[in-house]
Amino acid sequence: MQQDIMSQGVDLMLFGMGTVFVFLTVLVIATTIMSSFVQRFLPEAPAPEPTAAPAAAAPTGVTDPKLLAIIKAAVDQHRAKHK
Amino acid sequence: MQQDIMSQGVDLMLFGMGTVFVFLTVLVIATTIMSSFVQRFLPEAPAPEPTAAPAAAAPTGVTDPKLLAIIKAAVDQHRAKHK
Amino acid sequence: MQQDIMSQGVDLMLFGMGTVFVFLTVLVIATTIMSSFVQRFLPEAPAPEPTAAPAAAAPTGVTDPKLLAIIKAAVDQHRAKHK
Amino acid sequence: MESLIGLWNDSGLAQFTGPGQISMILIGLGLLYLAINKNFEPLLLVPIGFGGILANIPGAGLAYSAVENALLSGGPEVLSAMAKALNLAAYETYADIKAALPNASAEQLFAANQVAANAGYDSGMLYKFYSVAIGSTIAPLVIFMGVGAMTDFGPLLANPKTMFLGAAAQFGIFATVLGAVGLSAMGIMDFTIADAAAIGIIGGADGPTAIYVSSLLAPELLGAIAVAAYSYMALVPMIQPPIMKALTTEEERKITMTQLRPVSKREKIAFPVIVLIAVALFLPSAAPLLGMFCFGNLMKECGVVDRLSDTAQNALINVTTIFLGLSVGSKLAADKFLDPKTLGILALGIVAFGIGTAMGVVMAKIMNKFSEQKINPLIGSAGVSAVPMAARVSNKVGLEANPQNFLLMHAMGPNVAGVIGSAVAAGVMISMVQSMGG
Amino acid sequence: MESLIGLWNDSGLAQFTGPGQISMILIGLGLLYLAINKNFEPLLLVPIGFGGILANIPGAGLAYSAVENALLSGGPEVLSAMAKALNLAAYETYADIKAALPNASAEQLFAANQVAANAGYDSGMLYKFYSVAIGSTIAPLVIFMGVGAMTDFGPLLANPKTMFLGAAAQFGIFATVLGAVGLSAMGIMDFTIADAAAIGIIGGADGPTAIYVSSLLAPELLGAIAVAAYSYMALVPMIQPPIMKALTTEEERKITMTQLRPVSKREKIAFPVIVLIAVALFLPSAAPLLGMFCFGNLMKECGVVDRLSDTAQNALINVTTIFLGLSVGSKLAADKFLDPKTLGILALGIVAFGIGTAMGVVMAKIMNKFSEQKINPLIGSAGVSAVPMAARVSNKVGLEANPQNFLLMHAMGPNVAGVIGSAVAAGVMISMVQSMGG
Amino acid sequence: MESLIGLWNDSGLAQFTGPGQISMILIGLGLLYLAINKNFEPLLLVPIGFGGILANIPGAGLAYSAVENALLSGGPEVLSAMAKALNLAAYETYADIKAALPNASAEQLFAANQVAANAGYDSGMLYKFYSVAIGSTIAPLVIFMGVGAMTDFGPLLANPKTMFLGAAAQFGIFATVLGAVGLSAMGIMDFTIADAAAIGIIGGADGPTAIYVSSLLAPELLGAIAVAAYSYMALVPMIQPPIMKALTTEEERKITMTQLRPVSKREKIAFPVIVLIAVALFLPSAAPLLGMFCFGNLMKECGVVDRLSDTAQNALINVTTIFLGLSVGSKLAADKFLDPKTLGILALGIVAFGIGTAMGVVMAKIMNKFSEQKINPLIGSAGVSAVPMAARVSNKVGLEANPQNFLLMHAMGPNVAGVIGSAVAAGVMISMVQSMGG
Ligand code: NA
Ligand code: NA
Ligand code: NA
Repeated sequence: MQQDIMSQGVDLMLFGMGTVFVFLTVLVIATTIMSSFVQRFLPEAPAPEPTAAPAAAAPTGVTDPKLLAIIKAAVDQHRAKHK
Repeated sequence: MQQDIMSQGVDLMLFGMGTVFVFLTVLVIATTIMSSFVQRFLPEAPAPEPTAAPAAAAPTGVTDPKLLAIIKAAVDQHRAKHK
Repeated sequence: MQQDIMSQGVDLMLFGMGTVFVFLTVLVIATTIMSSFVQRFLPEAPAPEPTAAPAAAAPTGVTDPKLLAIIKAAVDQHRAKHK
Repeated sequence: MESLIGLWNDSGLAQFTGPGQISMILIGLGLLYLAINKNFEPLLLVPIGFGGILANIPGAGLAYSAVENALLSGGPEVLSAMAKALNLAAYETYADIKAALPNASAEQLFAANQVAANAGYDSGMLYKFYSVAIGSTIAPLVIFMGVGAMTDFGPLLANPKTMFLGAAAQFGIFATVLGAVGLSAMGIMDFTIADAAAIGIIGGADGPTAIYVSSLLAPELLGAIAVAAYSYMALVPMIQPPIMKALTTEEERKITMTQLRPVSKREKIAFPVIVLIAVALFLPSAAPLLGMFCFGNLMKECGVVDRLSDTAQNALINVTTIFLGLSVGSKLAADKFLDPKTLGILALGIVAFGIGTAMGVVMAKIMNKFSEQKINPLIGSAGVSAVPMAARVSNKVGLEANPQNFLLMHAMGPNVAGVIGSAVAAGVMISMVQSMGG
Repeated sequence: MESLIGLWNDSGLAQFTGPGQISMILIGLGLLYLAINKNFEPLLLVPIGFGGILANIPGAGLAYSAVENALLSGGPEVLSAMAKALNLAAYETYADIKAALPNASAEQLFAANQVAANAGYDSGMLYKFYSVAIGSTIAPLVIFMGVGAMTDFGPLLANPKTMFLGAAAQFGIFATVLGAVGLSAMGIMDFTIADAAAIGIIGGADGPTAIYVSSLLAPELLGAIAVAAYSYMALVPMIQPPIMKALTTEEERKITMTQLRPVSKREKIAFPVIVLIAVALFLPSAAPLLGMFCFGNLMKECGVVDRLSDTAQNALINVTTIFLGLSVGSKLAADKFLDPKTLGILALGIVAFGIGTAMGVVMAKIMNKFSEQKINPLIGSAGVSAVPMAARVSNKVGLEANPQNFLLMHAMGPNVAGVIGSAVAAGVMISMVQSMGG
Repeated sequence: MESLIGLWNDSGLAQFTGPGQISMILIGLGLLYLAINKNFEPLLLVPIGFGGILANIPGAGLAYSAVENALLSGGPEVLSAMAKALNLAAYETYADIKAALPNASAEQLFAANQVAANAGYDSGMLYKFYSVAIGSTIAPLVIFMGVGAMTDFGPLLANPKTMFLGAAAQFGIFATVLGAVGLSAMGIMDFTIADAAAIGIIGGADGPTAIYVSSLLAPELLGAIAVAAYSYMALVPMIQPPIMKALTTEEERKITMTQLRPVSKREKIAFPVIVLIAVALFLPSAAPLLGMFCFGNLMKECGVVDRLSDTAQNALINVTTIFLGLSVGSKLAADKFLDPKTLGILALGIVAFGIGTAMGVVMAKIMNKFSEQKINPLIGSAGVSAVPMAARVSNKVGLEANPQNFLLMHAMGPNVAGVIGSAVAAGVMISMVQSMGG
């Protein structure tokens, strides 16, 4: 039984680690092929945000850029009229 | 059995379509009566929005009109002070 | 049985009311001790809002102060440049 | 052609079984009217009223279990199989079998359900909602968690001794229990001790607590109890002021209270933990109610799980309220609601509110006898809970006597103490009644 | 070493049972493509397509019950115990036992489940989702409540007689029922009357209604019916215009309609209550669907429970949609979907849409014969439901004929009437088919 | 008077069964302290800590099933009926019967539940939460869907070979399995192979995966495993830096990485579909976890179901987190948690984190030997998952060596690859252990 559980553990490690590597290798290959296919045959304007953290941030400040743009436009327009 | 399922289908069509028409006729009558009753005895300021689609739109741009109004007011006030 | 249910009711009242008072008395004492302990040994800047109703208000107008501040800043900056 | 006859037999008009269901539909419409036009606790009474109407649609069986639906619509062979499943030697109509259901053992109920399933009968929609939401006791507890996440204990912490007002007002509960067993002892009504306890909890003026207790002790009275509890909570601005004025002098009503001290965040975080520990030490039977309440409050105050607190206060409590309300409505089925007991419940419920209000005020006057720092007895009435309505009533009556005297915040202390107080009372009653074999 | 073999045996490649699962995975990918790139009802078809792929992962058993998983993977002793639980005297393969499951009594199913539990088998994830969401009938009803809370009956109340258009368009449902039983009678297909009714409901052009009806009458066809219903709803802009143009003259398409009168809040509150009362009096079998729909609409219009209405329109309907979609996907398992019946369903479904569209237009022309106030027959096609797509199609075709003629609001009336109409049809069919012993 | 005695007997003080429950309440308070004051994964540890306290309230039985509650409180006739239901010929105390429960067949458990129901006992609140949320395996899967909807695979797609770092870090899982069976083989602990696998998964540094695996393989260890997993995830900023620095030279830590290329929307949509297909072909046992994860990610990226994606990331994941946390807390009942095994789990868990970290770093160094484009080995440690904490740690340690070198985005690749890697490991272990008869 002691031998048994040890060998079960070794089995688990060998086959488990093997599967993880094989599976992720498959993914690396498939992803690389997919990416070159998409980049060659289905090009599109690249996503503007190359970086984003996978965290659920509260939507604070989301309106700021838009807001600032609108205000800037309003003020610019106003300034133009004054000139 | 073949006769049977056909006659069941015909039954379903006759009684089904009949019920749909009877039920919606009842609704037309009841609604018309209710509407004249409400318009006569329980008048109220009519709802301001006579048109709205039953769709669940994402609340995009909701703040824009308010926003623009506020900015317009701010800029107007600012211009008034400059004159 | 009639006697029985009456005495059950009286039991319920006596023990029930007793428990309510004992429990809340314990809470009064524990809370008082906790509060003086916190005030003496763990002082902190007092919460700015000493009053708030336990109601769930819809978050209306939340952006207004921020919005107004931004607009004010924009207009001020604009005015400064004009001088 | 028999389908045509079947369709007519299926239609509502052919199936109205006496005036009961029509009356209940009218009562449901009345509840909707009160909720929508008079603003009577609409968040609960709109779903309850609507659910009540749905429950009484003749022939739809929305509020019945699969077994009840099989008994109502089933042919003689279904009835006979059902009687066999329940070990009934003799029966005459389906009503005899139905009467045997409440006393059936778990094995018999299981067999009866299998008979219904084999005959193709299913439970009604509202019955399913009830089983999941209330039968499991989950929905009232989740609502209580949300209420905890909306409650600010600051005013109570600033003046802890107002907790005694919240304790005193619970006398309304127990006086009503006594009233209910009195009516039973006099032979006027036929309430068991469990019924009496469930009726008394109306005096707690707290909806989820009332639903929780009656779902455990007297599920067949749940509809009437919930309707009474929410209706009287809406009527607090009419019920309380005369009692408050009758028990206080003009001078007492004019008493000004000093502004409450600010309470620190740490005290607010510590409070729900203290309540939890006190529950663990002294009152395990109140652990589900007060545990969920304190958990909600801790989520709100601790400041590190705002996502969860927001959800508990919004999406989760709203979803639960919809299904809780419809489920309560399922208990407004005519054969369950139209009973002399309902009148007794309505009468006892308002007595409970009145006595609770009175005892809160009296307790404040007693405390003033022993304390330097006077409290305005008008805040005593807020001890019944009915958050935040009762506190607003204290404030309003106080302003009538002294236009400079704002009692709202002072009344919030006993107000939230009353929530804890009635949860404690609920725990004691559940524990004692179950040990009485009720 | 046997674990290594076990791992290989577990892997998908070793378990693909013929080309069925691969085909279904390709179909699932196709649905995802249509939903994402062609915007085919993505809210439903993304979860359905994804669920369909998950359901066909060989060896994962996500769409199977514990009993089915035990039959698929179990050794001979499990099979023998299962056969005994189902009172099967003789069996050869697991397929024989599986074939006996649909006819098993409640007792036998219970015993079979205990055999599976004792052998350590559990139901797959999608099977659990299906049981809770659709098997209970709760999810389509909750979605219908949310749709009610999003629906504005104003245009219908401003011109109630457009309800007749919504009624006429339901002929698509019943003509399809007739077509389905005709195919059966001719021996081309093998549909029961229950199957025929469930297929017909595709013509209702209303997703939750179609899922509700087929879950009750023909659960094994649910996958194909739901896919057909949502796909054809997305195709409405292609299916309807040729039919509309063929049945109308240029002159008719140019008919201008006067602007709708404003409708008061009180009328909007009264309408769902009136529908509910009409259901109670005449059509208890439609009570679950129309009850929940009216409840949602009343929450929206009454104005005092906006918290609940918002939740019904957002968090609750979104959560339900996710699980409803995955659950429908579980019915795309190859052995259930790859069947000649599916082709019949797809063919009949498009006929249903076409006939419904035609009858709506024809009804409008008939009404114009008898009425002073002419209506543009193009709004008749909106009576099939497919809210709000069909109303937009009416508007678009109308603008082609007369660039000043905005029909959108006029078409919303029959559009929402069509939702009520197909819920009525659903109620009638469920009631009649069940009394036919279907 | 016996009610008074009953009330005292009911009170917590009379029922504390030794110091176990007090210790567990203190541990629960400790978890709350760490969560609130030290910001240790508060979204999970606040509910877990609070649930742990609730589970240990003496006499409340919140974490026990109806059968366990009947055994704890029941009189001799309940015990005797229960023993009969479980086919126990002889027993001395309730503990003997309780010990027989885990080995009971489905039929015996059903009979025991009927005995408990007939005697009026019900399952505790937390036990119900656990059954619905974790016993069904639904809650961890729903959380995983939400995590998928929050995950951006852009950095991984820009540099796919960093997936190997996520693979290497999973060695922490399997080394720990070996450690656990080693302790068993040496007779120090008494872990089965299923226990060992569940403990190993702590090294996956992913909460929902750990809960999912232990609920299937070792439910009685779930409390300790979840507490260890979340605590060590919070401790990542303390555990990882020394290991990272020990295994790298100053030069290596200064390696600058070129900015990642922008990744198109189409690639991001295709990625979850590719993972899904790979799962279907090679790893059906990981289908539930990776299926839900990819479904969430596809909803996020496809851009046509934003309503659903928002709900999956907010309302749905928050509601699920609340009940998941309380359910995990139910496994902190003293008689289940206070066991030498818990110490073993805590010790093995930190070893798992350490080995995973080390292997990630070493793998990066190996890859640098074979590749032109050097990677900074500090991003290898992010392969353990603990998203996004581990990636931030990589960034921070990198900045210490070279203030111009921002590694955050580069570390996000292995970070999210680690999530996939541990889900794969989970699938393999569940499949292998179940075929080993564990
Ligand atoms: Na109260
Ligand atoms: Na329709
Ligand atoms: Na991981």
